Amino acid sequence: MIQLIAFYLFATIVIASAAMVIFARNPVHSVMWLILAFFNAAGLMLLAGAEFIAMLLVIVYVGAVAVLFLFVVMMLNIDFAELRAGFVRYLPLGALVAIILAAELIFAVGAWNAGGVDLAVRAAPVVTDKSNIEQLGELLYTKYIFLFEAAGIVLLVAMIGAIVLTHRERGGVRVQNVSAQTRRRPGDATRLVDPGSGQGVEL
Amino acid sequence: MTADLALIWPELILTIGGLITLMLGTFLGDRQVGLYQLSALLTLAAAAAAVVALFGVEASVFSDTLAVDAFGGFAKLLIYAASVMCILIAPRFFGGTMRAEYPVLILFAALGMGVMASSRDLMTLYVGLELNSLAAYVLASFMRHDDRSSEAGLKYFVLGALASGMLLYGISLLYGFTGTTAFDGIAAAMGAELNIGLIFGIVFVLAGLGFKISAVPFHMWTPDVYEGAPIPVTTFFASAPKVAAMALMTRVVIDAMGPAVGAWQQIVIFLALASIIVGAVGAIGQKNIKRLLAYSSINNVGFMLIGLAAGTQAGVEAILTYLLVYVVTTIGAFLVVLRLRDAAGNQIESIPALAGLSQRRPGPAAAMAVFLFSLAGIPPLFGFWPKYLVFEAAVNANLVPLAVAGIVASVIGAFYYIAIIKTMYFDDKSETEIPATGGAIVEDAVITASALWLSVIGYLFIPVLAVVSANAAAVLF
Amino acid sequence: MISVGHYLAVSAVLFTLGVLGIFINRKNIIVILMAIELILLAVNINLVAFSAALNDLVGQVFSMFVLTVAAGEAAIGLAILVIYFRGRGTIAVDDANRMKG
Amino acid sequence: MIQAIVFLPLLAALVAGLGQRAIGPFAAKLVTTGALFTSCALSWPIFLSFVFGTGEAEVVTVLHWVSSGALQFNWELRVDTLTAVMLVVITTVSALVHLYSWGYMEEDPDQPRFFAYLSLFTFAMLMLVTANNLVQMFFGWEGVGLASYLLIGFWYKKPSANAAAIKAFVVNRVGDLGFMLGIFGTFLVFGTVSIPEILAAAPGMAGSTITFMGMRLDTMTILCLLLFIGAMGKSAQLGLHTWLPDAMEGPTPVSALIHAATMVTAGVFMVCRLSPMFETAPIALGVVTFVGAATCLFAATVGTTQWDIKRVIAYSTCSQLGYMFFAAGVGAYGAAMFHLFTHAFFKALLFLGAGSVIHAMHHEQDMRYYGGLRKHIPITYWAMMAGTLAITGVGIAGVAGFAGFHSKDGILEAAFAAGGGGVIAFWVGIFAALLTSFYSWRLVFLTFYGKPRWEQSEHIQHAVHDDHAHGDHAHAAHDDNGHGGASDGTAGYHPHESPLTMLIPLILLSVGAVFAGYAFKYQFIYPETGLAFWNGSMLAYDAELMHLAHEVPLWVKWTPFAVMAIGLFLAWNSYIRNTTLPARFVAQFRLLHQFLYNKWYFDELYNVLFVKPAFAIGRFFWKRGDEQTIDRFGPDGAAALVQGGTRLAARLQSGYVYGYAFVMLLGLVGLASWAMVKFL
Amino acid sequence: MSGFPILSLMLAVPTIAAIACLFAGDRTARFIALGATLATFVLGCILWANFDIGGAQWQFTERADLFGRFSWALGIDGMALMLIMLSVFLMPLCILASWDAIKERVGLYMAMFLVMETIMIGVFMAQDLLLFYIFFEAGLIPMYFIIGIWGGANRKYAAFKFFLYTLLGSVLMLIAMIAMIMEAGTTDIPTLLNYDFPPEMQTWLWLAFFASLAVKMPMWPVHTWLPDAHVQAPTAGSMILAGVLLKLGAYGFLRFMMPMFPDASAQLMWLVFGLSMVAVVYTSLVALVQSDMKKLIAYSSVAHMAIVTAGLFAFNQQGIEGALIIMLSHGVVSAALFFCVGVIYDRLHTREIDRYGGLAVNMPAYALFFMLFTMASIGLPGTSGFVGEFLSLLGIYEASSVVAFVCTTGIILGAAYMLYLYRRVVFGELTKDDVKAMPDLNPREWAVMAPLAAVALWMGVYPESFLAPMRGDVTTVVARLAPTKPAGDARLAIGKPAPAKAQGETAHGAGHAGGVQ
Repeated sequence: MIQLIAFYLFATIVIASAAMVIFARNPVHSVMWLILAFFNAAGLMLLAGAEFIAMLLVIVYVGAVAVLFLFVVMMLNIDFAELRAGFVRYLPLGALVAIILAAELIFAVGAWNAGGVDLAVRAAPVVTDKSNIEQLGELLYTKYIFLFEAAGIVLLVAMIGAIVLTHRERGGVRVQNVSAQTRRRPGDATRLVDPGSGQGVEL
Repeated sequence: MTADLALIWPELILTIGGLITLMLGTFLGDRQVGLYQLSALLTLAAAAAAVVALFGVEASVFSDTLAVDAFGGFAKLLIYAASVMCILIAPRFFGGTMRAEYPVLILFAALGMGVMASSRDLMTLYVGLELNSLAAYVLASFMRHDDRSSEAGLKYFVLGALASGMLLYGISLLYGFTGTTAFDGIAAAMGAELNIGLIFGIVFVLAGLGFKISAVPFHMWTPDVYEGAPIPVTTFFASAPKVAAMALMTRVVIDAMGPAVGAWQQIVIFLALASIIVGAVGAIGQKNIKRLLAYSSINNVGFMLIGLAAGTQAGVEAILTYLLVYVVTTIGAFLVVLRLRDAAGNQIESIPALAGLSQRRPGPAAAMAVFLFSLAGIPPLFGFWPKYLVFEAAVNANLVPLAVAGIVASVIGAFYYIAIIKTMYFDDKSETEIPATGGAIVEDAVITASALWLSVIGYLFIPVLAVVSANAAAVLF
Repeated sequence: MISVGHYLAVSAVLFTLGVLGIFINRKNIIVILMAIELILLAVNINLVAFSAALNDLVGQVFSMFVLTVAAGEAAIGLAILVIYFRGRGTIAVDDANRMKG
Repeated sequence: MIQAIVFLPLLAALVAGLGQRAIGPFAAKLVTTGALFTSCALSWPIFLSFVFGTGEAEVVTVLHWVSSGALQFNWELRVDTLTAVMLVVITTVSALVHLYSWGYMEEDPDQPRFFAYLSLFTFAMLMLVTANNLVQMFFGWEGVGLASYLLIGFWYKKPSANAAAIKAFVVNRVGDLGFMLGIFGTFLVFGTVSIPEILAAAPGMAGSTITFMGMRLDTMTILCLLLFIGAMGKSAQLGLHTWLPDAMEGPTPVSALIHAATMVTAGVFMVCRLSPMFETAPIALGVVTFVGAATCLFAATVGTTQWDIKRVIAYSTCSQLGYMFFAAGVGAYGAAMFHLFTHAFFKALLFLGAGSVIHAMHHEQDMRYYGGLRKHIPITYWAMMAGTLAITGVGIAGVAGFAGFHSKDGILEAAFAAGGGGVIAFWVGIFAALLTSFYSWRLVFLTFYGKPRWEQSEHIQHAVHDDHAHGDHAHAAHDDNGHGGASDGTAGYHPHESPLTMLIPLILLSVGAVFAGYAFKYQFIYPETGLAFWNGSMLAYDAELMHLAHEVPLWVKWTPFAVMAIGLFLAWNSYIRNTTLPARFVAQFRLLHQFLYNKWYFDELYNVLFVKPAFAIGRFFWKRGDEQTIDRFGPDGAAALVQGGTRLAARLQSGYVYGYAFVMLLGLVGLASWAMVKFL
Repeated sequence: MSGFPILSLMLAVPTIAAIACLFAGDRTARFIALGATLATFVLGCILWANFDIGGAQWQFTERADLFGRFSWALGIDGMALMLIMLSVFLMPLCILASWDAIKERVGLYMAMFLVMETIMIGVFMAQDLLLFYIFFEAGLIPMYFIIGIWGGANRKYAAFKFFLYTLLGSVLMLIAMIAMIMEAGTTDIPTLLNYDFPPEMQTWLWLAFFASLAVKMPMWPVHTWLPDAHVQAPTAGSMILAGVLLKLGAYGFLRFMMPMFPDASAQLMWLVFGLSMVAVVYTSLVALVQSDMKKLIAYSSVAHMAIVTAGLFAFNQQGIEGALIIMLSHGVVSAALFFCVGVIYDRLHTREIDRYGGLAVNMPAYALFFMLFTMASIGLPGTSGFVGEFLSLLGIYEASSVVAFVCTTGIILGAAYMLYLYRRVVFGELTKDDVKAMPDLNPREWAVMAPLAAVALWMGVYPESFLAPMRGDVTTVVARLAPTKPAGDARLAIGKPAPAKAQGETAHGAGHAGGVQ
């Protein structure tokens, strides 16, 4: 029973805060609502028995991604008052289509209840004598090692990409170049001229 | 596990080569263009060699997540070749400012595409696809000081993320309703029973993949991104990822969804016809040659999808042949575009500026004419042959109305191809000067070679192509 | 008792909200990025729910990959947003239509 | 020999036509005329051999032509009595016309071309008459049409000549349509186009039926009618006659050769050649009779009102052709051929005579401006007189007469003897004979008698002016008088007799016009001698009809002479005795006169019915059909559709990322909805 | 001759010359093109001389499985031989016709014509369905350039219209070909010719082929590209378009549709007849009101081609042989007529009929040739036009008198519009000063006119030269069609001879005895 209450609580808050993410006027608020949504989603996952994923969600999303969002929002220093409010022209139509989509999805997944699949072979059946995190770890480092490494490269690419795009060579920063200093010869800086009288020196 | 490593040499080489190139770039700075370019090219060459060496091996590695087979090999070779071209042409385009990250990203993208083409599991599919996509988003906005480039990156990213959301949702449904992420497991489940959840899964996955191959109506990003991205990147987008995505789609459709023909065939037919028509109709009236080639790619994807709709081995062979010819043609066309600069050295992208090109630059104009006629599928140019194969597959699969509709729509496509030829050959000279630029021996050689190959010479390769593509396609059946 | 169906329904609504967030919003691009995160969250809920129901860990493993990629995507997305902002001085969605037709 | 006769003119035509620059005009004339005289000289022995019964029919194959499946035909030259008759007619008249043209065309700069055309024509005509199969006949048929076209349009700078030339060709083509369909049908029925084979098989086909254009018809009737349509076109029978009067735009020698003596008789020749076929189709014969009689009457009525001397003779020709046809229609093929034979001489004579008059009157052709020429050009006058006597059929029944007398009487008697429709034809023929006499004498009286009425003629005025301008002071006084309206009506103009080259043909033809009838009547129309002469080359007569024709009541034999006399009197009364009579007559019967003068309004009718609609429909098809329907809804419409699609696509591609996302979502929802509908 | 790949050589010569022309200077290009086309013509003559009339149906066959799925299979029968001869005969004349008229981008121009030649003779030589299609379609490209680059003011529209119109038609044929290959399992044309496709399949295959070939012909109502293409094309382009390219459609009818789909052909014969009848009358009337010379001749081509289609579908020896002769004749004559237009166009740069008049005065030789070709066009016996029209109309009559009647009216209208044209251009008073200044034919123009004239006459006087090689092939087609051929509408019923007129009994006998000889 408590589970049911918890589920509905989490579910309601997730959906409500997700809606607020979209509809909030201020992006900072959106981020906050997003964080709330993540927390509650983590709750849902806990209910489903996926402790590690739930923790990951909080750590990665709330701790990193959401903060990153917040950071960027702040960094860009956008004048939010200037941001135009309102939605696209075809909001009613769009909303209608979205509702249809949601209805269809719910209807479709409802099919699962009619009769779930009964698998003869599970790729990675859950065993009861190990913790969730232990089992996941085992899977990741054995069966899905290739994907795990590939995911690492995905992150690498993301890193390279982010740097490549945003890294700026700071112009105007004076850096001491020792070898240049020592290589410097008098001839580079001084000039001997012999001006004729009345002609002056060209400066 | 260790034995499996021996079968993924191409991936390993790419990863290591990518990292080495990255290091070179980091420590030597952006000045050593030649060096890290060479490193990247060597990497790709080595990877290609590894693919060739692995021909004939048919294995499923890493707990059935990755396939090592001729189909993947064929796609990878094409992908690597296209990547080589995109690396080769880049320095000239970027001038002195090319950065080491460009080849690195291409290498990792190629890695991701190779994974896509070889995936046998939804997870592999997803990771490979995202590896490619992330690199692609960055590449699209690579000229970060150019408004159009960043806008292209933005659009590509937002829509790409939406598409991968759809794909993921579909994948989750497939997983949920079949209980597995492996292609053969899914196929087995689909063969047993088909319910609405699975159907939705199929729809969502096809929509997500449809974005990658830019099939209508998931094509909207294509013209804008092609226009905004730097030309070498556009060349890349138009070639290698098309191969990877098409190969992936083929694998998913044939391997994973094979038994559920009724569920996907009509979707694919719809995507095919919509792509052919919208690709053709949208291209008319375009003033920017990159945009036009974007629509052309949409159009051509439609034809490939006809082969897919057939769902037969012949259809897959047709797709593979089509991909090869298409890649050669597209790269050739982009190379020609790349060779055209006005007197101030600015890249020429506007079609009206090409007016009378045949009189000023007969060589590039003739090559372009060959590429365009080939894209339009007019014999005796070799572009006709894959189209023929595709339609043959469709007719053999009793999809005659589809074939008829497709081929009639192809006439609309011909309209805009010949319109450019008209501009180049019939119109009076435009005011834009397009002086001849020398020195690009590699580019010119590639243009010449591909133009010659696409003229009648290509037909001599049909027997070879047939054997290769048949071997590759047989893997899926 | 909570069934998978409940989870799936929540996820479906979340997914729809995410999609809606992408195309009805014309204020700023950041919200779009957040909407994408919502979509991925929906997928994750799906995967976890199925995983639990099937008594199969693959879903959770997949979910981890999704999380990983989502983080990468967020980074790239924000990077693109930053350079876009540098170029244009705005992040209004309405302004991103230099290329069309 | 026959090859020489036929191909010499062709050779001459080629030499003269293509080599004129090399050999010069004189040589060109010499070559063509020489060739024709040679041909002529070679033809007469053949003809005479048949006359004396020693001639043998033969067929000479020249070259293989076409073989396609069962259809085989060669270039062949057939010589038999019928051909021989035509040979002499053609070569003789042609040779004389060539000679005549030396004088008549003296001043024309394009003489080699003219002579080349004439020779070419002769060649084509010879090919026609020597044809042993229908296709070669058609070759000649069209060949003479071409030559006729070229010669009518010889003065190509004159718009009227060009129009007339085209009209001649196109109207003839209408006839050819029938001819061609006839050949097709004949081949379909008989499996051959060889004339002897067809004729042999024709009786076997009598009574058979065939479907033509959805109608079930008697085979032989329809075939003969189709072929006869061809004959109508070439021989200017009523309905397809309109080109002949216009054809007078050509030089007069051409009129004599083509539009009087030879080409226009091709239709008659064809009917006679195919007489066994026509005999199996009584209905077709009835039509031939009827059309012939109608033409005969029609042309004669129109002829009475025309002022142009050549047009009068042209209508006269038309009318005489009518005689020939109704002769053929009643089965008197011999009579038809006889009339053809004599007509060739006297009609050529009349035309050449008219040409001589025109030559003398400086190309004035309007008889209203003639008058009193008798004394100025006596030889021409006498020649014309001979021709007129011949055409009006002056002669004494049972004794002798001019050429036309024998042949025309032969026709009328045969028509009367044939009974039935023939009797009607007979009466029509009698009436036409009256009219013939009237207009022929009218021509003579207007031209040669009375006072000169020359001064109103522009041509004469030009001529006088020219003389003046050339400084011929001797005529200066007359010139002044002319302008002031000379009392003698000559305007100071002195017609000169034509040169010898023109007169010799006139004289020779006069001989023919006078004696041809009497000389050959036994061969052509007399029962026993006739059959022997024709020797199976055509169905000369029903033997019985032949006898009957000679045993008609006496009044039948005398009526033609009587009506001739009446016609002569009427003409004399109107144009010599009381010259105001015609004007009063016209005033009284204005409508009738207008109707006749305007040739029964055939040209106007055809203009309204065919020519104008053809252009209007053509324009309609072009503008409304091709441009505003086919192109508009076809290629241009498709292009517009595609352009519309392009605009729509461009609008969808708005550049807004949310728009793109929306389209993707729509696609997704659409596909999902489709899947739901399909799988539930 | 056996074993030597003369057909491949014939294809190679112009191809190599084309490449050479691309890189040659203007003057050199002209001579290369002339030399190559003449060489090909000589090869064609050798081919003709060595062709064994009455021998094997397919001669000079070559086969090389170069392409895996289909072969480099060449071979000719008599029909193809004649059409190849037509092509190689016209080509040098086309080059000569454009000798002076083309001043820009000569090398490209000559290359395009040489490529065109390769493609045209390739179409007639191909013994493999796909090879045929490739050649068939490839013709679009050079023609597109020829019209588009060297054409008149509205050349771009015309080039597009030409290209897309014909492309749209031919792609449908491709689908049908694929289905045929699938059904029969071979691309070999001789084998396909004897393959019996299921009747219900034949119908749609036939319609697909028809869509393509009818456009190429062109048949009403898909003819509207032709006037535009002709009007805009340069003289030599029109010559080759009218001379050879239009024949591709009819060739396709005869080579593919009729022998391969006999049931459908018989079933849909009325469609062809109907369209042909409309075309003859319709386009002839349209031709009558044209004020542009080339347009007029273009419309006349449509009318002539309509007689070809009707003749072909007569399904009998005469109809088909006649149609073939019309094709050859029209190839020569219409090319000649277009050249006639070109000659004066080169002098005055207008095709408006009203701008001319009285040319007979200052251009007598021209007038003579023009007259000859005009007469050949309207089918005067003794010229090439007659033999073809006569035979095919005769064949049509066997099938249907109504169709024959309607088509024969074309000869009336044909005479009307051609003579009307001739009159307005050549006859009349020579009044216009610029027209007066036009010189008569120069030697180069003579060199083009004279062979055309000679062939037009040769074909009219002794068509056996041309009929003989094709006879066997036509017989084969007719035999193939015989089982499905509908009875003609004549339905001759032999009745009893009507009782002869009493009076004529004896004379009949006499007459017949004589008549038979």
